Amino acid sequence: MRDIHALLKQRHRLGPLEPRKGGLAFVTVPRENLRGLLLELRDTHGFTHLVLLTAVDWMEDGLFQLTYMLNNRGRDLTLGIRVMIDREEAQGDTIHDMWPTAATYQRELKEMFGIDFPGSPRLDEEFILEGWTDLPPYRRDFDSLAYSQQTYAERPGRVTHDPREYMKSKLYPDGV
Amino acid sequence: MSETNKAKLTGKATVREIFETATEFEKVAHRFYTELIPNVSKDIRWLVEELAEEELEHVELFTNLSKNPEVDAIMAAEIARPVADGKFSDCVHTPDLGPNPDDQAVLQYALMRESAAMDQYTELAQSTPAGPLKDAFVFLANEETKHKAELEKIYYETVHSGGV
Amino acid sequence: MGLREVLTPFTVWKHVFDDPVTIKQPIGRPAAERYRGFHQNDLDTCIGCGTCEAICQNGAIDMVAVAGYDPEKGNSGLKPQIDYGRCCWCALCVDVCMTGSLTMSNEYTWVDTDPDAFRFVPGLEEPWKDDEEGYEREGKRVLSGIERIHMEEMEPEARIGNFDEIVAGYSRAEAILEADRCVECGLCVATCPAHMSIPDYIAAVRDQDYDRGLQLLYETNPFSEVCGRVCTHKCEGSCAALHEGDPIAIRWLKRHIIDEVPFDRRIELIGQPAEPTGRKVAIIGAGPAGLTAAFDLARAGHGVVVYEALAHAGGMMRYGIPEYRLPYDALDRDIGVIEAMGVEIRTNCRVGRDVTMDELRRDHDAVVLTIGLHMGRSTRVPGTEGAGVEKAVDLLRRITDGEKVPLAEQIVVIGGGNVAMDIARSMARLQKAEFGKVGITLTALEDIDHFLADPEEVVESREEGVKIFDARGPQEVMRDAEGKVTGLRTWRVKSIFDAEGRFAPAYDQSDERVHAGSMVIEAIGQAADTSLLGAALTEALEWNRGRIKIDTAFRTSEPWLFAAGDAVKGPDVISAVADGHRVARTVMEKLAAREVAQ
Amino acid sequence: MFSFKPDRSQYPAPGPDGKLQIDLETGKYLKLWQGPNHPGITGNMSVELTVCGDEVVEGKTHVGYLHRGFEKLMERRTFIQVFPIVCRVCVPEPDFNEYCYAAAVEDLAGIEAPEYAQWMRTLILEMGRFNSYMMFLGGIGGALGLGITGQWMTYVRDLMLDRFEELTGARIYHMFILPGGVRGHLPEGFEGRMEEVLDTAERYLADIDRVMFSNSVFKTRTKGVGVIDPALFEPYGVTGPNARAGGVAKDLRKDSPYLVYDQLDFEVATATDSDIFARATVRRADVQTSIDLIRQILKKMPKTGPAMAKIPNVLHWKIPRGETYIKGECSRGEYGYYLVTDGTGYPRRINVRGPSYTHAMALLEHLIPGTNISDVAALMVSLHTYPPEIER
Repeated sequence: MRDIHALLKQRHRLGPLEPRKGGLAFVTVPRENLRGLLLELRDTHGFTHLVLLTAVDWMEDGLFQLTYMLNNRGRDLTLGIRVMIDREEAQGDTIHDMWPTAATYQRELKEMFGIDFPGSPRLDEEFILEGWTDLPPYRRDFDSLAYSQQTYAERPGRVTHDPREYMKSKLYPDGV
Repeated sequence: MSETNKAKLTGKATVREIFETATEFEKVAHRFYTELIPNVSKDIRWLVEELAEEELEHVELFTNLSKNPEVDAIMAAEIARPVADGKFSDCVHTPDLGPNPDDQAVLQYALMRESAAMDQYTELAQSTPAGPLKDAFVFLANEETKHKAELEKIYYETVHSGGV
Repeated sequence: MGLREVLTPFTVWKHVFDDPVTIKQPIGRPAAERYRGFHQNDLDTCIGCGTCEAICQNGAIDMVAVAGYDPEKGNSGLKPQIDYGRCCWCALCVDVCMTGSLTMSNEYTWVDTDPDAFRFVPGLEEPWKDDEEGYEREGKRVLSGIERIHMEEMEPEARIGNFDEIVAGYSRAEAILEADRCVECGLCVATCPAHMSIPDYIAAVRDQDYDRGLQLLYETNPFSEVCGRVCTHKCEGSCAALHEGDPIAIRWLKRHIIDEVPFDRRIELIGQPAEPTGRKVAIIGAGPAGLTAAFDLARAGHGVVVYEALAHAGGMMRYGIPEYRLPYDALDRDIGVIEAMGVEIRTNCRVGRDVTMDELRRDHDAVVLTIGLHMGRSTRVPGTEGAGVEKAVDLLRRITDGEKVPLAEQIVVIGGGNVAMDIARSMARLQKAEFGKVGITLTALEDIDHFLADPEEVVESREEGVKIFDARGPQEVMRDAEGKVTGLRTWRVKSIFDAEGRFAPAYDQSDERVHAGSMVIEAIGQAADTSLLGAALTEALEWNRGRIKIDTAFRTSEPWLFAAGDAVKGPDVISAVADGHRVARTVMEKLAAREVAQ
Repeated sequence: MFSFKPDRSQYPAPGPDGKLQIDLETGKYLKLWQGPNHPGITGNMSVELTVCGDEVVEGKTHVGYLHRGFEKLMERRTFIQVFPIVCRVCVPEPDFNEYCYAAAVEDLAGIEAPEYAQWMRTLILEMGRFNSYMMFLGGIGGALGLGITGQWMTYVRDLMLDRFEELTGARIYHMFILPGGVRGHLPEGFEGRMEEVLDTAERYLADIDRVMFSNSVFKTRTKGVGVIDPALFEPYGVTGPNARAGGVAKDLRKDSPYLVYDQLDFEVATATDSDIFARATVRRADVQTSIDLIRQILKKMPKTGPAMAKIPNVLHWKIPRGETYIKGECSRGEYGYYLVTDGTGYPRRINVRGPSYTHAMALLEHLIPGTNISDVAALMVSLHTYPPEIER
């Protein structure tokens, strides 16, 4: 993996290689360099298998991380490629022409995170959710607990006690 | 050698002798504790007051017994003199605990006294013929045993404390 | 397509005569032995720590009160109630259970038309509550740590010749690991006399937020240097972790926090006291109760003067506890913070000699009496009068003052409490320095399992060469013709308490022993020296079985006088701290209500 | 060999770009929903078919019927609290979720599961694979009207569930593979009872060979049908038996050995035709591999040893910032967990990579046009898809 990283580092402005166990490593690349990097990895370095494409919401930093996981089966190498994009104007570049199956991932990212991939087929068709009008639910600012509390009724009659507070109320109610 | 000590050698005593010694034992103790109350510091006065009160009950018990014709009828009878009698009889004398005894001194004296009384009454309870007097000794034996246990607890709490 | 391919499938017609493989009565089919079915809970073992509730990712567990189970030391009395509409049968609650009381039956079929029937407290009346089969975790608890992180201590050989502190204190890495074991149930808080926020300050250690940790400590205790070292740590005796492993080292973690925050930073974090109120309070005795009260009162803006008879503040923390357990500079830091709050401590000022109670009463809005127990008790067995017999508290005080104390090559100590251990180990150090070897015999009424001293004190004493003879009742201090002490004669104690737990020592007089030694030290108990009150005040005050009578708010029968600490309550530093807070609160309520009589 | 030759004489004329202009108003096209409740569908999903005559001209996969937002739920749970819910992502083969999640947590937390646990995990995964194949072999017969295979395979699967029950304490959601190791050891006499199950399984599988794989109807309806051009494997992310049936021996147990697979002897079964029949035979061979592996594991695994590594107190387990991807070869292909941590006590993001995500979406939609309506069920089942791993 280090050899490939050394080779591509300058050309595609790669960040430092972050190796993990086995043949797994992660690297960050600027959005403009993503396409060129993917093409070269796929066509020249045997990373023909798109394992997954997903996003991570770094809400505090105002960023989405797109993770493109590529695999070279022959050398047992897996590379996680990170692209950081602006969270407000969330937009990525479609790669469905390189891997048709990427269209599914991009459709999901649009629906669940609100990340746009202009040009990706059937991007706006409902995928998993039907008639969803709230925030894209996999964004960190969508509160699933609040949603569930608003949407579903709790069964009545439940009450619990914190052991520490309960003991205080029974054994030393005025604090001494 | 006092009369009682002489009699001790015989191994026998009349009920009257025993009865009088016991009555005196309780009276002396009551008087001693009562007189001690003003001489001890207020912080230990509770102890002396409690002891005086207990002894008073016993004095009253003997006073009532002496008026009982059934008891009077056996006064001349002879019974075995208890082994503990010597120690018991010594307690008839007013002790010298000094002008301002502290709690530990009072407790140690009281414990010694209760111990003697317990032994004495326990034996008497066995040797006295059935009747109100025997009942009284049984009662007293139990009382003194309880008192002794109570005093030992107080002793432990008072003296063996604060050792952390 | 060959004929064979058409006919072969028909060979399976052979199964037509097979017995059916289905079960006729699926309801009632017994499940496997370790099947995770409805829960079982041994209610007598369950301590209501709520760890099961904390781990449940479904929110299926509520901690509820159950008739017949009341809160007590180390047990909240609460029991888990499980809502089977939510339970996913993962059994994490079983795995995390601190006592092992919670298990599962292998019962999984149950029909009921009432949905609320499926929400109940396991262990009460389900038909399977005593079934043997069902899921139990294999082996010991693995979801939280069992073993305490080792505390580095000086080896016996290294520590015996000096008074250097023995316990090293945790490093950050060690403290984090130890703090990690805490499950934050909070059962310990009720046990702590000062009700310190134990789980919260342990969390601060985990989070490496020592500033927060220090603030939490000071909310309930201005003596964390002291309590972090010598607290009787009863909290650890109610720790949920002790049921299957070591209790959390709460005391060491407290010390770790205070170790990590420099002195100046402590004062910064606590902040300045409130604006002066103009009210004045006198406190008699600069021990833990008095100084805690002083701290609280000063924080509230009241003027506080503490009168201390001895040369330094600290009371028994300084004059009773040896330096190897509590170095003086650690104590000085705790006191320094209190002084920084504006508390004036007048040392070498004995009330009754240098200033009278009447003067204190006249010059202050309230007087708080926190004089402790500084008078040693004697067994008063024959021979205790005269030279060669000492009282432990007197010796400890003189050692602290740097005096040369009487010493002998062979010493007998009477007593099985911490004071006895303190004097035995202190004298052992002096012997080692003077004679090059230790010669201490310690006798106690109690048998070794019922020693009042902390177990680690017993262990460390033995490590340092103290010979312990337990269950020995002192009968006489033996003296030779010249009156010199030659030893202590003892009888074996057959039993120390009667059936009702009352002190009633029974001796086996045939088992007599003389413990040789030319010095005997008595460490059996202490009393308060109340002579400072004077005859009139002693007479005016109400007493309760030898102690100044106080109410639950630490008021004496005199409206201007309050009392707290060992002299009225006891028995340890942390209790004195708790009392100090309480008496300060009462005084402040009085001051606020302007009820304090001049 | 039959092959489907649609009669396109009555079709509306294609548009200027050569593509079909599907207009339902013309009455020439019909929308047909296969699923979400249909015997010819795998689980709760549906395929929206547009048919012309008996030819399907377009197919769209619809999922979401089971969506519970697992990945989101995991973000709200502590690392230990995620453990009970991961298995629920996949009913027929839940253990891969447990393994991948546990291994991902271990990787980021720097924990090594003990050797015994590694063997036990491998055993559990092979038992799960076996069961998953039981559902496939029953399902593929069912999709073609061969009901008996479903009954037999359900029975054999049930016997294996009995072994799961006695080993893990549960039949379906085992919740046995904890981060740090596994929850327990083999029960007494487990090997013998397992052998009985494997014996029974082999007898029933022999019957399956006769009743299904040697069956002329089955062969006729599956050979040459639903062919996946191996050139599509990479663009469509095809893994597992679907790829192996096309001659590509993709198997992570060999390609990227995990757990104790490097200590086990086995061959990767492949076929060449890449049609429904080939995919079924590859899986049939794979069941045998699993049976052999279970026997091997029970023979080779250590008899004792700790089941769990020392893990931090799970009630406040925090994991430093980092990310990892743990994968394994499940019965349907590459299964993986992408775990991102941010230093708190909760996962920042967990993404479940299930093989059905690519197989049942882009690939299926690509394969469906031009098939006969009656072949759709067999085609779908032959891809062996489990919808929950698509919608999670």
